[in-house]
Amino acid sequence: MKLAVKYFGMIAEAIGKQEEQLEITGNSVLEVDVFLKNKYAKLEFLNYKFAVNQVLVDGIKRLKENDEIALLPPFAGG
Amino acid sequence: MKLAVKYFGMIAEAIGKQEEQLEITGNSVLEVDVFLKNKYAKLEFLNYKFAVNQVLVDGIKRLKENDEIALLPPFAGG
Amino acid sequence: MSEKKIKNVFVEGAITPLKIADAIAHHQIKTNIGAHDIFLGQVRADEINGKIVKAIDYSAYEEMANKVFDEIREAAFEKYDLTCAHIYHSKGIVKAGELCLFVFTSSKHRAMAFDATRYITEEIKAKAPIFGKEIFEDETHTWKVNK
Amino acid sequence: MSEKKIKNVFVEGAITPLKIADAIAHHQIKTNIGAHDIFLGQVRADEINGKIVKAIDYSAYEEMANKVFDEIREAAFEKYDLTCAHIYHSKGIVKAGELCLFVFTSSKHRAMAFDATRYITEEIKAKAPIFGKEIFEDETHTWKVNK
Repeated sequence: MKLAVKYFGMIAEAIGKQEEQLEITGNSVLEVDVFLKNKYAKLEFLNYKFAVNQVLVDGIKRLKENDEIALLPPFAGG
Repeated sequence: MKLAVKYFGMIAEAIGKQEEQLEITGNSVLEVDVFLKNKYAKLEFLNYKFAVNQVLVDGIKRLKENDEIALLPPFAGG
Repeated sequence: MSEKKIKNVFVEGAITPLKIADAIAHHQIKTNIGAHDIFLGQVRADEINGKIVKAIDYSAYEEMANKVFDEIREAAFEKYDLTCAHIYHSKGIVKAGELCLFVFTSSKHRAMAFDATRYITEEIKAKAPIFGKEIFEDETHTWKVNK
Repeated sequence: MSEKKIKNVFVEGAITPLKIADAIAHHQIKTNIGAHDIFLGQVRADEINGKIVKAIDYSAYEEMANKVFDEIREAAFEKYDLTCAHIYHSKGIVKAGELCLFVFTSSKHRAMAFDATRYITEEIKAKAPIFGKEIFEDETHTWKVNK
């Protein structure tokens, strides 16, 4: 399944990019997380949440083709 | 006893003056109040508190020569 | 008794947005501040018995009011961990839509500023000997009373 | 789904005192307002492991953040009886002493404005996907995390 993946803040810094298109096997957020941790070992040591199509989700959230998934480190607004 | 008496807001308006020097018999705020209500009948129908030398007081407060006593209608600051 | 200089809180007429900008700008050199909370009181064009308020003419027992403001500010510093606290109140005519009260507190973290500005505002409403003549469009008036 | 226009909350760089004055001035035609409460977030020159923060470089998931701000504003209007509610947040570099957040609510009476500004500020801190790179005087950095 093709997904648009976005990285922010310290995650973008650790991975060295802000976004990419990825072909991923599996269809839940949890499976995407495992996929990304295999691809980027540094993620193992970082703290983040997932948003799908700009809404915070948990690991059981199902994905569909062309969804936008974002890795969000701790917030610092204000 | 000579006192400086100050009137504010709707009290000043009702009495028609903002301050005056008065020679008053008695030495408590309560006695001053009775004195003033005799002098200005309109006070009977108005709501106010007393301050002596710029501090709110109750009726049993004792006065001394040349004290400043003020009649304060309800506050409207802010 | 100590000869403490009591600040004058009163401003002639309305408090302008520019005065507020100026007060904020003066705090930008204080780099230990993380949060400001500002309360502004604005004169409402209230309808009272079919008449519209066009302005409030504020008067005060100024010497006493300045002492009360000083005590309120001191109490706020004791209760809350503040960097700064400022209070300004109008005297004289303030038209509907214009500002009559400006309370401004600053702190390292937001909770203290929120608590302090609210505390100071409530204390002012309850304790400051300030009187407001609400002037209607037909030039008659009534006297405002804080709830 | 309705095609509601989502406001852009982000301002490039620091929020200026003049922008705040301007926002206040724009509310003086609303003569049903009696109270404004304004929260301002200011960047602190914190010391972290012996280094001094000289600026924060803010980035955000902007499309999501603007939606979150919109939801927070809508929720505030539902919870509190407000006349207006405005939110501005910086993106990019904001130096120590400069302002990065401006929350502004207005109501007929003070309690609603106090409650609403505090509610909105707490919600922003908890829910808005905004990230802050704290830049030290020696150009190294760390990442800010809201408590």
